[in-house]
Amino acid sequence: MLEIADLRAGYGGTEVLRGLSLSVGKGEVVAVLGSNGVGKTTLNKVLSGVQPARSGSVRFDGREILGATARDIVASGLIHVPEGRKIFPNLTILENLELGGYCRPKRVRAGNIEKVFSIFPRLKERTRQFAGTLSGGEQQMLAIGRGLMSEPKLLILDEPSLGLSPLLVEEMFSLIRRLSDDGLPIMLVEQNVMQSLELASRAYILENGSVALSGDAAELRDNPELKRAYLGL
Amino acid sequence: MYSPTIIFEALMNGLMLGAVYALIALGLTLIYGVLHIVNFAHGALLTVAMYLVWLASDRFGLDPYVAILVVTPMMFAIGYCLQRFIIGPASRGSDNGILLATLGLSIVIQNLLLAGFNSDTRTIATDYAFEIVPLGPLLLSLPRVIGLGVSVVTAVLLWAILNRTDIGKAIRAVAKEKLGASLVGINVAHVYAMTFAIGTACLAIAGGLLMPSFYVSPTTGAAFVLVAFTIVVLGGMGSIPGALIGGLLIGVVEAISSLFLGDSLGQIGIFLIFILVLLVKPTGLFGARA
Amino acid sequence: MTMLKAHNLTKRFSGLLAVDDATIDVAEGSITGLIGPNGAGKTTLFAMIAGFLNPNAGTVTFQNEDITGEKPHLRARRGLARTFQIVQPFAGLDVRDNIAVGAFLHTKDPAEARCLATLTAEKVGLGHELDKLASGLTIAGRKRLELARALATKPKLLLLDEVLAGLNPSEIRDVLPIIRQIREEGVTILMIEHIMQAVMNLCDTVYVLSQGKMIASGEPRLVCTDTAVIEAYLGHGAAARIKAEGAAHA
Amino acid sequence: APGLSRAQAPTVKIGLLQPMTGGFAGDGDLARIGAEYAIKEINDAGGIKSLGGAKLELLIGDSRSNAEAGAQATEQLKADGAAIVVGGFASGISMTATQAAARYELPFIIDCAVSDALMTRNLKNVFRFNPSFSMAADVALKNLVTINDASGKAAKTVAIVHEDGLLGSGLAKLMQARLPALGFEVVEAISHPTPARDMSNVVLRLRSLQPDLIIPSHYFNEFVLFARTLQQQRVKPKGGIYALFGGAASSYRFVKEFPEAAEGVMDVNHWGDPKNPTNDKLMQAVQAAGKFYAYNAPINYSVVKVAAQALEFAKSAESGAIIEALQKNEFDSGVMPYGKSKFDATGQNVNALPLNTQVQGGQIKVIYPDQFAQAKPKFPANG
Amino acid sequence: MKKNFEFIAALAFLGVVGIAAIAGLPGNILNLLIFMMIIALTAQGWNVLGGYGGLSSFGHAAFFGTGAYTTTILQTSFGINAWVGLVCGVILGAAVGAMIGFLSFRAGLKGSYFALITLAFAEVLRILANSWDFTGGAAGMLVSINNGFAYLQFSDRRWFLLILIGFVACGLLLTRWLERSAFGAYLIALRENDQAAQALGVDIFKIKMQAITLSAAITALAGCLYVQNFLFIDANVAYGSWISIEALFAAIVGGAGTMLGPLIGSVLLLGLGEITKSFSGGIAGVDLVVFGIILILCVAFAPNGIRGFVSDLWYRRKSRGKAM
Ligand SMILES: Nc1ncnc2c1ncn2[C@@H]1O[C@H](COP(=O)(O)OP(=O)(O)OP(=O)(O)O)[C@@H](O)[C@H]1O
Ligand SMILES: Nc1ncnc2c1ncn2[C@@H]1O[C@H](COP(=O)(O)OP(=O)(O)OP(=O)(O)O)[C@@H](O)[C@H]1O
Ligand SMILES: CC(C)C[C@H](N)C(=O)O
Ligand SMILES: [Mg+2]
Ligand SMILES: [Mg+2]
Repeated sequence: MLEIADLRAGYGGTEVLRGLSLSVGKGEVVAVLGSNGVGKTTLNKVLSGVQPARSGSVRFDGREILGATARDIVASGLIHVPEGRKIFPNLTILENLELGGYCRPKRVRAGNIEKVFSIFPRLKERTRQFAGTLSGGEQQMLAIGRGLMSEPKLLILDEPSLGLSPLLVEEMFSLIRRLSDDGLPIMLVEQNVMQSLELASRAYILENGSVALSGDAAELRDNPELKRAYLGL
Repeated sequence: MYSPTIIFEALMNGLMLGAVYALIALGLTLIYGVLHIVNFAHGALLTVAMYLVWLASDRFGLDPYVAILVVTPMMFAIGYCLQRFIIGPASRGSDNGILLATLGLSIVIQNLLLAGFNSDTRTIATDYAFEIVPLGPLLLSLPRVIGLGVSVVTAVLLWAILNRTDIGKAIRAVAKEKLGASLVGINVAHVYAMTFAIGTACLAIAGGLLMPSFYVSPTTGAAFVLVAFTIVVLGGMGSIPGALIGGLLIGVVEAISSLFLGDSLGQIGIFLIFILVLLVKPTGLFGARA
Repeated sequence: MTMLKAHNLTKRFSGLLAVDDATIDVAEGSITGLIGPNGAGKTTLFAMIAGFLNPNAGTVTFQNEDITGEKPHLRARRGLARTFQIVQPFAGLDVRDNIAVGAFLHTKDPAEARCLATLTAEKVGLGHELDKLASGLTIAGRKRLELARALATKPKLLLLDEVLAGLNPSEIRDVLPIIRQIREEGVTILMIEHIMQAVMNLCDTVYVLSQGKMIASGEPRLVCTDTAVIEAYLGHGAAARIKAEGAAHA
Repeated sequence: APGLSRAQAPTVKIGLLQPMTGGFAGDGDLARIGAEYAIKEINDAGGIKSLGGAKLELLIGDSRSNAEAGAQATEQLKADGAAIVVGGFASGISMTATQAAARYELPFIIDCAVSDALMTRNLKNVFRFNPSFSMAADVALKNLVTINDASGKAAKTVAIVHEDGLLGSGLAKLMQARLPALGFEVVEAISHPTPARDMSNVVLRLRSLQPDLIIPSHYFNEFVLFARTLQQQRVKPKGGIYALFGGAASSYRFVKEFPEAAEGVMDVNHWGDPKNPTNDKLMQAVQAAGKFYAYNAPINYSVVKVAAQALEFAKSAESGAIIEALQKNEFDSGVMPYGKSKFDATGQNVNALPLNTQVQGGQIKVIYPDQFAQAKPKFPANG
Repeated sequence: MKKNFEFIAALAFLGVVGIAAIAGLPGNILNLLIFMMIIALTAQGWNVLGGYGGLSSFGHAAFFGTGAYTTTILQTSFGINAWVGLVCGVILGAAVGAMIGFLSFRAGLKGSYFALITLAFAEVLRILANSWDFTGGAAGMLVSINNGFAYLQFSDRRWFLLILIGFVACGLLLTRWLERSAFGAYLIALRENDQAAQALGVDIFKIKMQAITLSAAITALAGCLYVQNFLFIDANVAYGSWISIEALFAAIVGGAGTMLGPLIGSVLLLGLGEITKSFSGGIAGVDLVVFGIILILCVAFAPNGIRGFVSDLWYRRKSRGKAM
């Protein structure tokens, strides 16, 4: 589905991604882990076309998308739900969702909105509320809902559990599982290492701008090196 | 001191002139709402619009009101290109950058007009410029009555565009959340340019409404800029209904205070209101929720 | 002795009752936790304690002085420092200068302030990034910066709003001793946190806020077994995990 | 060889300070046409004879329609070697520009700025070719009384409408002081800013005051706006409009573009002697340049002529000598109806004289004083 | 270290200008330099508030004009000595600054709101000055010509330029102090993030008040000196928006919030204006078109002002040097 090879990117004088390669297959949940500032968000931004790369290749659904515009990438179905939600605070929930389908024909919009509402009934209750007044958890739901409006073929979630209460974190992970059970491939970037590894089929550990460790999620969970480095155990 | 008729007439005059102010402020407030910066080139662009209307009338014999139909798309295109190819790239979104870029642009535009048209004032003579609509004892100038009508319609249209269409929603979205907008496939640079374009297109309408009773010279637009800013603040930065109501209000304030204080000192009324609003309710009458 | 008494605080945002008659007491020398669901009003409560918002009702008492209407900077001078959940670095300044702004509270000498800033940075693990612009720091770096800046004001009471959010487990493990160390040096701490592992590890007392109301308080382990807290906040999975961990530790 | 010596005939530079950009640029344009015409005439006639046939070269300084740039442009003219500067146009600009010239004792002849204050500063390098405010007011009032008396005192009440700058405010003060003694009641003096966005409130006030006569004073655009608004609001004072330095009332542009609004308007203003054939030629030159004739052209034509004569008398391009020449001699006044120009101790041309014009049948006709008059006044204009 | 170098370089530049002036420069160059220094001083004033404090004012004319009118009125209507007039002008300008600051900061205005309210205050003052009698109304006021040090007028304008250079150097000294002091740190902190600054014990209201007062005082000083040079003032010159714009332009183009920015900016802008004047080719306006285009190019390629541009270049060269 997604094939990244030898990707390099950075800001100004500093290189953040230094030859990173990874892949996500059909129907998979792939966790991408790594300490703060290792470049996970940067990777996501490069994938979604809002941050230029320096070299490398990104193939999505059989097409090279490196260098394509954000719009084309969204149109092709690679959807990125960003870190920090980035919903439109001055628009209502409904309008947020409508804009989620900006790149899709208008006639499918109503149907898609219904789908999102069936996943997040809580959003349906307050379609006219301004998104900025939602609680953190609701905002995260809206962000994902908005992503679903673009009819993703692959969903990238950047720290969806950040700042959520334990209860909501749990809800979030079960939601991700549900989406994946429906056949949607997901690339999950998380700090919540343990729960992510429980959910994912495979995982990549980034270090220094490239993949340091990768493999089957269950195996990684038991990897002593990982435990020491990333779980603080 | 004045008869009620005169006061009432001043009021009506204020309303009608205020409507044209509102139209100029509409563009400004729209641009402010997205770019978050006061567009100093707005006055110069108004002048451009007025010249285009004048050209259409002088060279092609178009009635100024008909010319609006031609000039609006032109101004739209000009606005689009300016933001997309000059202001945007030059300022890279920084506040100071936009400020200087628009200031620089206004210098360029004003002096290009001067070089192209020299400084002679141009006017359009129409049959109806001196028509009046008698309303009881009131004599309302026909062009101004038309101005009022067109301004209100334009404001409503604009409001509908912003609230009912995808591009309108995209404009509002981009105003607050650029990254989020890119990630749903909105081309931010395009939306910026569209906003600027729509704001600039409003000036075409304002220009068309002004020309039958006003004149244009390379510096004409400048006289309207400060009032337009006042209206934008009064109405609440970024608010469409605010710009309309603020415009009407400022028109009335100007009319009444110049009736009583004289035109020179009367201008103070505008600024005092401006200061008062800023001090007491800086978000303006229709300011966006915090 | 009770260092901070925030009693019966209420805050309304045009229609929305964000904090509803909430009371919290912080004992001197303690680490007190404040947990609760998203949108419960924790940050709002903090803002009232630090003076950034005026409560609609209730009083804030710091070291036995009523400071309810006092401006934030005056509270800071009393020794009440806060960090922000949404980090607020001075983006255009480097790390040292960021922290020095805090240090200027006690010295007007630039050299001394800078020196203190360097020391503080080292304490929170930013020693090697002193010359980096704050805007170039990662989230973890910024959280540390928040902490360092607050520390540089030499506070008596430190309010920490989710300083651990966004850090991975090993980073959290690195920060915990720093917080403990701060307490050892005589600073009382009140912290908002969703990372239960940290709350359980650090706090002497926990308060639970839900929909603006204080629904429970007490020793962390006890609070976590409270059904209302589990319903509103923890969820059964987390509760079970905490219980299991507790058992493992025991 | 003679050819060579001719080529090497020295040139003398005359600075023309005018607003070439900004709000008054139209005036600057006309002034330049007049000045260039004069320069050409002089050079074609063999240059400055007392300086060995020195040719004149015109340096143009752009005052950008503001006082400060005016001063800077004057400095620049000096630096570029101007021996004498003429122009200034607006009173405010002339104020700072002459001040700047004073530093170098650079002779400066003001073309048409009227403020009295300009000549009260004891600057010995500064001369004014045109009539001052109070001189013009004298003429204006005298003529007004004559006309009004002849009509059986048709006008009793007067409203003054003026711009709030140096030009208009000065006029208002003067008129308010002197009209009552002449039997007129000043019902109101209304000021407005330049540029003005709207005149309807001014006109509304006039409508409620119902004056017999309106005395306006402002620059071109405002006059046009004012006259059009009067027309639109159907305000027609019985006596009509009697402008004092009313920007547009003495401009063919206004007359041609708004014949209806212009008809009957009287003005006391700078104006070329209609009986002087050169004036007609100037008018043609202006038309050939695609412009409309107004006073800036004849007055700058004439002031350059005066400057040239001063050089002729001075026999030198030295500041001191030129100033002395200007102080001591009488000059031909070009196409202006001043007779012999003579500068008094303050530097004012004592013989300067404005003309009283009226728009009649789409033409600007001189109606007073009699020796220049082309037509009889029609008064009351709307009687 | 580098700041020191900059400071010394700037002083050296001013020194060279001064020496060149004494050695003899043509009048128009002298005039240009005088004007550059006046604008530099105005911009230095603006920079304290707008550059370091991040409170961009569009109405510094309010201070400039107050300084100018005060000293003019004192001299012409009360026969007071020019130097005393200057001190009073500065004090009154600072007072106007404090008043505007008090009102706007208490209302919590910042960003474009602050920019617009300052603009409005300046306009109100302009309209009033244009209609009041004691400011000479629309006719403006003239300072009578009296040469001599006591009158702060010089038949030889080199002296005036030297005095101006002295003031600009003081401005530099002041900025240098600002960059190192606690006050400066607080000012910058509230520019970057006023919430965070408050949390760290910064009395942001007080700091803003001090900043606007200082800023207004410097700009008022420039206004006083302006009058001593032009000897004429009217409402449009004193309170017109051109001076506000020029102050902000010079500071931002040079580099807002930097010690050298205002000086670099004013030298560059006015110098550029002078140079482009020769481009007109006989068509009015063409020179200003060129000026405007160069300005836009400046914005495009030196987004942090010329001072920022130079340091970027410097940085880039250094880092490239390291890489190789
Ligand atoms: N806009 C930017 N300009 C300069 N440097 C940046 C920018 N954004 C990120 N960086 C730097 O790039 C590096 C990678 O950042 P990134 O946000 O991709 O990390 P991350 O892995 O997502 O971290 P986190 O877990 O904190 O979200 C960091 O060192 C960060 O400081
Ligand atoms: N300035 C404000 N205006 C209006 N509503 C506000 C404002 N600040 C907070 N709120 C609302 O008050 C409620 C409490 O917010 P608060 O930030 O205190 O929650 P919290 O407990 O800190 O949540 P989280 O754990 O997600 O940070 C929320 O519903 C929020 O939307
Ligand atoms: C209309 C003109 C006679 C005005 C004159 N030049 C002045 O400004 O003083
Ligand atoms: Mg990240
Ligand atoms: Mg919170």
